[in-house]
Amino acid sequence: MDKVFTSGNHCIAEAAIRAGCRCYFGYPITPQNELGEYMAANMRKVGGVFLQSESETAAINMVIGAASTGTRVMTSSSSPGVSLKQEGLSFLAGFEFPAVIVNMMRGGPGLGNIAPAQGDYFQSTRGGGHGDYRTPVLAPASVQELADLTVKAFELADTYRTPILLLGDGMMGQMKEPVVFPKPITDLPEKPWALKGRGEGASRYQASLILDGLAMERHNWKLVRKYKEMAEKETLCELYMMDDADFAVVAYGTTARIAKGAIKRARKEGFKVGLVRPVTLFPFPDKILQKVAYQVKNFLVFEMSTGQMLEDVKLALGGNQVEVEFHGRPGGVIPTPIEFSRVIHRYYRRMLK
Amino acid sequence: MDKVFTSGNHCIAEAAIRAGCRCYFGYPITPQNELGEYMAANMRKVGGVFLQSESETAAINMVIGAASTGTRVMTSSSSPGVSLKQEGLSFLAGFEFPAVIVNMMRGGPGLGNIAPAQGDYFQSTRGGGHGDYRTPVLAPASVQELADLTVKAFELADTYRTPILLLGDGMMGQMKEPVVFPKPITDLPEKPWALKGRGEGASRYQASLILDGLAMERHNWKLVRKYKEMAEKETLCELYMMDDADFAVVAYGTTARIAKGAIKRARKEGFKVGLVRPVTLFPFPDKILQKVAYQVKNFLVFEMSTGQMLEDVKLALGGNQVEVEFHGRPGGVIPTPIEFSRVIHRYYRRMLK
Amino acid sequence: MSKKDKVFTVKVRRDFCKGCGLCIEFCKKEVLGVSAKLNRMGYNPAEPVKPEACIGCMMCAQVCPDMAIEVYSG
Amino acid sequence: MSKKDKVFTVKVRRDFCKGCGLCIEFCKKEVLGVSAKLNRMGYNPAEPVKPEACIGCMMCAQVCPDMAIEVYSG
Amino acid sequence: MIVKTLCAGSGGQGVMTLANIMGNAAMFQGFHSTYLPAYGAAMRGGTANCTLTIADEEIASPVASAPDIVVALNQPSAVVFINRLVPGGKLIYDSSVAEEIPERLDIDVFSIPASDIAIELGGVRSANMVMLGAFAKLAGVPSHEAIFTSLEYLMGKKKKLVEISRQAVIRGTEYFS
Amino acid sequence: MIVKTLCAGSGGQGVMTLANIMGNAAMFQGFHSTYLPAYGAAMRGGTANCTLTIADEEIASPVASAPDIVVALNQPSAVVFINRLVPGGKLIYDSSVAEEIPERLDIDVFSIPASDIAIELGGVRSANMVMLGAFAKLAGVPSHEAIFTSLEYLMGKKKKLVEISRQAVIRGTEYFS
Amino acid sequence: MELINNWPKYYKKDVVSHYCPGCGHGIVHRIVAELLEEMDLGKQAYLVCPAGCAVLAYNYFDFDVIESAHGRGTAIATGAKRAKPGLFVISYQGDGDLSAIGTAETIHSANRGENICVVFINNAVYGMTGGQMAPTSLIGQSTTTSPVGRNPEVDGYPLHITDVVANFPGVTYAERVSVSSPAAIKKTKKAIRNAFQTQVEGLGYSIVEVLSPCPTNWKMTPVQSCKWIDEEMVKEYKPGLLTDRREERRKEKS
Amino acid sequence: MELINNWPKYYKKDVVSHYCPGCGHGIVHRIVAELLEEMDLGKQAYLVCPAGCAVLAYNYFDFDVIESAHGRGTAIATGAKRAKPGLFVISYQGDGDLSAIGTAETIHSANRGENICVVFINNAVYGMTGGQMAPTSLIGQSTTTSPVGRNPEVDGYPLHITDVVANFPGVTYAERVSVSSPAAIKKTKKAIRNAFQTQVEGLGYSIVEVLSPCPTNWKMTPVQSCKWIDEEMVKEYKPGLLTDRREERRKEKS
Ligand SMILES: Cc1ncc(C[n+]2csc(CCOP(=O)(O)OP(=O)(O)O)c2C)c(N)n1
Ligand SMILES: Cc1ncc(C[n+]2csc(CCOP(=O)(O)OP(=O)(O)O)c2C)c(N)n1
Ligand code: SF4
Ligand code: SF4
Ligand code: SF4
Ligand code: SF4
Repeated sequence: MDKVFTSGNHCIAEAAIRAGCRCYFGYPITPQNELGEYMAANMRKVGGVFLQSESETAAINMVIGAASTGTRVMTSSSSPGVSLKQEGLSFLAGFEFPAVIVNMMRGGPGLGNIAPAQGDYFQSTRGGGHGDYRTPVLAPASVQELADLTVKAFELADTYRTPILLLGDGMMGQMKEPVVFPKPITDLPEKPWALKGRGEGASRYQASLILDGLAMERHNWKLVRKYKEMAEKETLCELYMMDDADFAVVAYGTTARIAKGAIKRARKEGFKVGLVRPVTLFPFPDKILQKVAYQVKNFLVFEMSTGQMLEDVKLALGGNQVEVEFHGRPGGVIPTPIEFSRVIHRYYRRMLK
Repeated sequence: MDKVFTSGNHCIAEAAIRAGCRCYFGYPITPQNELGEYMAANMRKVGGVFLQSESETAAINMVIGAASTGTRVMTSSSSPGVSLKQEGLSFLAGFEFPAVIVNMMRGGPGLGNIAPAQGDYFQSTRGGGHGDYRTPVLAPASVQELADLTVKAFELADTYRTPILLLGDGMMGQMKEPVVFPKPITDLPEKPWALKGRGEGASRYQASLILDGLAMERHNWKLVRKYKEMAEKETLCELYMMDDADFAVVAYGTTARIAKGAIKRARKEGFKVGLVRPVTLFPFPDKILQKVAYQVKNFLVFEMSTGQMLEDVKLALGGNQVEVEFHGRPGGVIPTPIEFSRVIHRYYRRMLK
Repeated sequence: MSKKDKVFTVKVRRDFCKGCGLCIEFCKKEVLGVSAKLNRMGYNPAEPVKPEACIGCMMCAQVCPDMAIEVYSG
Repeated sequence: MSKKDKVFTVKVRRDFCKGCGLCIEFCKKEVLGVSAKLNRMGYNPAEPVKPEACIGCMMCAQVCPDMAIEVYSG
Repeated sequence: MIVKTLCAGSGGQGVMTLANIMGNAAMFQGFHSTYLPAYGAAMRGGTANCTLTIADEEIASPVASAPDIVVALNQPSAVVFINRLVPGGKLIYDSSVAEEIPERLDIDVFSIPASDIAIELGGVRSANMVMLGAFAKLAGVPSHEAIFTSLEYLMGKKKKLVEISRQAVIRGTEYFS
Repeated sequence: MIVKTLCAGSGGQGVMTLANIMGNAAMFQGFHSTYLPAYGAAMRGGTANCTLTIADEEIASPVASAPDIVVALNQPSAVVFINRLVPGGKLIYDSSVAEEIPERLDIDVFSIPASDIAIELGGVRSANMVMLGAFAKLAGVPSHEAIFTSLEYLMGKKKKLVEISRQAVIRGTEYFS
Repeated sequence: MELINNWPKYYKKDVVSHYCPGCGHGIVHRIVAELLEEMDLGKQAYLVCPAGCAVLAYNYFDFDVIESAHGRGTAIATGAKRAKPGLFVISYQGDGDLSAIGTAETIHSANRGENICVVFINNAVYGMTGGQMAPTSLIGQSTTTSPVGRNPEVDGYPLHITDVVANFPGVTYAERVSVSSPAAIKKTKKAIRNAFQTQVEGLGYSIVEVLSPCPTNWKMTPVQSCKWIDEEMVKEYKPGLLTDRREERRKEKS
Repeated sequence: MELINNWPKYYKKDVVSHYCPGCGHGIVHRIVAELLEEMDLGKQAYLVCPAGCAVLAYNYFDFDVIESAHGRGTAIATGAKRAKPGLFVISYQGDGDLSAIGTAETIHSANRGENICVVFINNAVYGMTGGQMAPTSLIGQSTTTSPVGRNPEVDGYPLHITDVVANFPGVTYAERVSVSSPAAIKKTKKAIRNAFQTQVEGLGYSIVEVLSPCPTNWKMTPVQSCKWIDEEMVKEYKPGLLTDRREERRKEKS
């Protein structure tokens, strides 16, 4: 039996260890404490490093240190803690260091609450830190996907030399589901750029200061090209019941789960509703949405926020003549499938008119 | 003679003091050190508080403390330092405390450099911190406007109970121009919500934790309504040579200055080019752009970034059938009017075909 | 009337008490004990078991983290 | 040959020197002085003014923040 | 088939364990299952609850706004959560500890003196296992085999505990046979 | 009318002061003016430069990619910035300190022994004021009155400094009369 | 019959706190409320409550309260006190808050000698988040993030932050106390009173560290927790006066 | 003729630094490079350079160097050393970096006893940003943000961060030195050697604070600056050994 019934937070931790992650630095914050606790209990067993840092700021900088040596490294936090990591994330992206950062979002702004929410979409996809950089964002919607995307996050991080954000929320972190874990990865890629001491070779340095504006500009465009390449090769998106749909819900993560429940109900009423679920939030699946827009003219974006992914959907569909509506439940309210099926009902009927 | 020839950084500081700002907390960082230094030299003279904090994080939290008592308060920094303020900004917005935050952007990501850049547009307009909040953003393009908008920032902050970002860059901060300062403001608005000790009345508290999801949600929608109201009443935008234009450049701050130079050149060649200069970046002047789009079908967004305001322009013009092009010089390169006039030339010719 | 001669009565505000037992532990006179019945919050609250022994020393009230102890004189 | 009998020569790498004067200050034998001519960076560099007095004590080289001092023996 | 159950009780009663064993058992039997605990500040003050969903198809939402079953290990839980049940839903409660249950006519109410049975078996701590047995019986899933596999998987080395739990589960099941 | 001038020299030579006085003077005379210093790391190592723009219309960009005038207070500045001048532009340099100036045929080069003149007047420190005078003369703006107003406004109480500066400015102006 | 121990004036009427049974926060809350009443400071009081178990303190305190981001209590307190010196400013903080994420704010507010009072609840764990290791956790103490006990080789040593700041010239009053017994509680009240008095007289920074039980996360009964404080915790964190420069300051001022 | 003072092997050939004339950074750079050569540590060296005047240290050091965000040197060093214990990890920091924005990282890396070396350049100002007041600025010292001189009443007191960490059980070696004279420089080299040796033997955390001239921002000549260190700065920051637990640690280890 290789299935285990485990929680999202534990699942990420276990998957990370299997993906060869050997350093974890983090600071407690609900609703992701179990992730660090799992690391505390298990990382040292595989010869890895678990260190509870003095703050999130310190954690992300420890990540920079470990990443600079070529070690697979992870940190995790939740909204306020992730805000404190923004400077570090900007550095990581600028350094082009691979690392995985988990954000189990909670209701905000401020201290907010610890219920599931999706208010950090902008921060995640636009780079809440300073300067011209982005962080690719993966948004799993099941515990199995948490496992798979954790592994994928480490791979993408190494391949593209970039920090990767894994974006969930309290529901994703706390819920348990059956999971099949991938085999532990033993073959890690070479990282010729890593700082491991000059040894017999030439010395190297990783600088963040690039005083020459033209060099900095080149670096910025290089990052843009990298993101473009990822957009072409790495965009992930699930289409659910879209084959015959004439109305599409767009939702990710927890809301996508709820949307599926609602869509099932709506289908029973005979509404041809389907779901477009972006799995990568950056790069955003523009092309897929545009393709969908040949078939579907009515879109309903559903988020546990006041409307953030909404902008990406509008940007993707700006040229197409479609309607984009929005239903949001921000601040830590978990909407129910019933509620959302009613919303679908309303917009669907309106479309029919 | 009431005109003085002064630098942007000094100008903001002097204007703030005249606007009744009585607390300044900040941490040095180029290119805005002169702002804090001016405050150090002058704030205590008017009975105000200048305190160099131990970090940007501490500074923004000192701002929260001072703002909570109803005092007009300011902090200033530059890109990396502003990243460190993101958690605090989220708290300020959530608390609905008035405060003015200055960001004199520099090239990034990471340590980057200290040259002018506009890579923090996303961070500023989308809220680089966590949760569903925004910060209104003012983007002056001359030293006189720095003075005027500094005063305006304090007024907006008090009226709408929100932190306001004043967004410039090294060029705005370092350049000197003639300025006429406004008269010192003596009549400050009452702030019945401020914490001043309960005295004989009932005790009050300012909580950031809102455990009840529904209450948090109400709070989030309240913020959205506030931003909508600001969008209606407070959006600012300059139109320059737009009367007969058939081609519009969209640029803000420093790039708008450069664009004006370029447009003058382009006009000499007979090109009917004008400039749309958003002065408030959030709320963004969608409506004005949409009106312009009746007349103009070709837009060229010009930023010292890899393309951030570009998204807002596209969002504003998504429904209109227009072309939106982009020219970016990120990372601390100061583009020249000549260079940019050539770019205009290219796109203008292409439009004519 | 000197303190010695005073009569003291200790009461537990049942629904404030979380049954931590600190008052019971620190009452030198063993005035307090555990109630067998749960209170509204689901705790077994403290209750005076030897009320007459109370000397009004206030130890219980001092250690009670929940202000569940009321001491009366007279 | 004991150190005493050795002959030492101090040289200043002109274009490395920022003219801070520390070597001049700390040379007990007053070997060094300020050159009247600017170097490439626009500083008046140090230069040996009493080269023969050098005893190879290395004080100048120790304090030079810019590794502009070369001391030779023999 | 999809069954959503809300399990609730006070802190130390083993609600989470109950649901976790059921979730595992359902998985072992090849069902889809999700388990969602209420966490954080909601936990303080001694109450705990979680939602368990078992289905033979992909489970969309792990949340139960209107559960099919409520398993209440104490009185406050029964009182609070009875209102959330779907019409036609089932409430199972431990009648050894809960006394008055509000009336609701559109549901079925099942009582079982779980704590008393547990005490009989050697300790009140396995009341949750008695409830588990009753719950499984009424839900129709998962099977005894799956539950026992799950028990052994989770309690592993604690042979004695497994044995007591097993018996408790059986007693719970039999109560409604 | 719009004149863009790049002023450069080494750290202590008073380049920034020169440009600041000019910027103020232009303002006093009713012109538009902007002053943009090079700052930060670029300053280290002893060189300083800034761009001054004077115009009778709104000044778009304070940057001068191709200045009309370069005022060089030392040799390295002259060497570096001569290349930036527009064709037809003017280079003014202090011939007391700068010796070899690269050749460029499409510009006008003006030399003035500013440091020597300053020393004559009582101290090399006012070489920048001599240069200022020369620069104002060649630029055609601002007026002497405006410059003197500016001097007094900025140096205020330091009467003696104002007087020396005044004379230095006049000497600079006269040099090219 | 007359009630001797009246409900404190500055504690909200008849509310039951969310704290766990036997938690020390409740005791210290009561002391703070009582002192504000006794010293007549409630009207101008301004308390910063932390992210930590005391995050909801405003539900109990009946004077003005603001909530801080985790660790930033003394920065907020600094901002408020500097803006309005007439306020009586207290920063109430847990050990994670004050000595981990808030280290820089703690050190610098103390070193600046801000005229504020810090009430520092040291329960040797992160209570609110479920019992992780804190900088103050004891060697060998097992927590959810030091499951085999705190090992100084990898987890570092217990941090004595109050001892650190007590040495600063800007710190006027610093004492370590506990709430593990009625006698200890009495001392705690006295220490906090001294701290409050320090601010009232404008003498500078004061801090009182309270060793406080967290039965839930220590996995002990409340009574065992008090014993553990008296037997284990005090070995690492010796209660007592750490600094009292009030006289000195008074002289400087006059 | 033979050159006695060879160019250090781990200092890049023939580069001229960006430091101001008479700046102490250059001297300490040379010492670091020399020691890595003498102790044969250059091959595994990993140095974190700060945001501060030393931000460009990688242009001079000829071994592996990474740049830190302002104040985070010891966090990066911790991450690197924990990930790859074979590296020889140095965090090179200024006083603003280490004792203001980086306070928490400084305190906690020291308290954890990370097996790293910290080279701490105390020039009593923020050099790179143009001479603002630092936590280490002396009382009365005028800087661009304390124009009338540092006033402890409003600006706080000079912070003795090295003394603070020297008390931590996790800190094995701590010394304060200066580079104000050839003799002082010799001591500095010895202190840094001891610090390096501490890490080599795996004995834990070491820190060397170097009182270092910043003539530019002090507005003095380099020679005056050295005098100012010897006459003023040492009054506040007394040079000398603050902690040496190497023997103790060696015993523990064996
Ligand atoms: C930036 C940030 N990081 C982490 C948290 C989560 N958090 C809240 S309270 C807390 C620790 C509380 O421990 P302590 O300060 O010791 O207080 P206690 O709860 O024990 O009273 C943590 C880690 C947060 N709210 N914000
Ligand atoms: C987050 C952040 N804040 C501020 C700065 C600006 N900054 C760079 S170096 C520095 C201070 C340098 O002073 P110090 O650490 O004492 O080193 P020194 O330059 O004197 O050697 C500051 C404030 C920055 N780069 N990043
Ligand atoms: S101390 Fe208070 S809460 Fe605890 S048992 Fe006694 S009365 Fe109840
Ligand atoms: S110490 Fe070095 S830099 Fe300074 S004057 Fe002497 S040789 Fe030149
Ligand atoms: S967890 Fe600990 S500190 Fe928190 S309320 Fe419970 S006992 Fe108190
Ligand atoms: S500013 Fe000061 S510390 Fe920095 S390089 Fe110059 S002299 Fe040295």
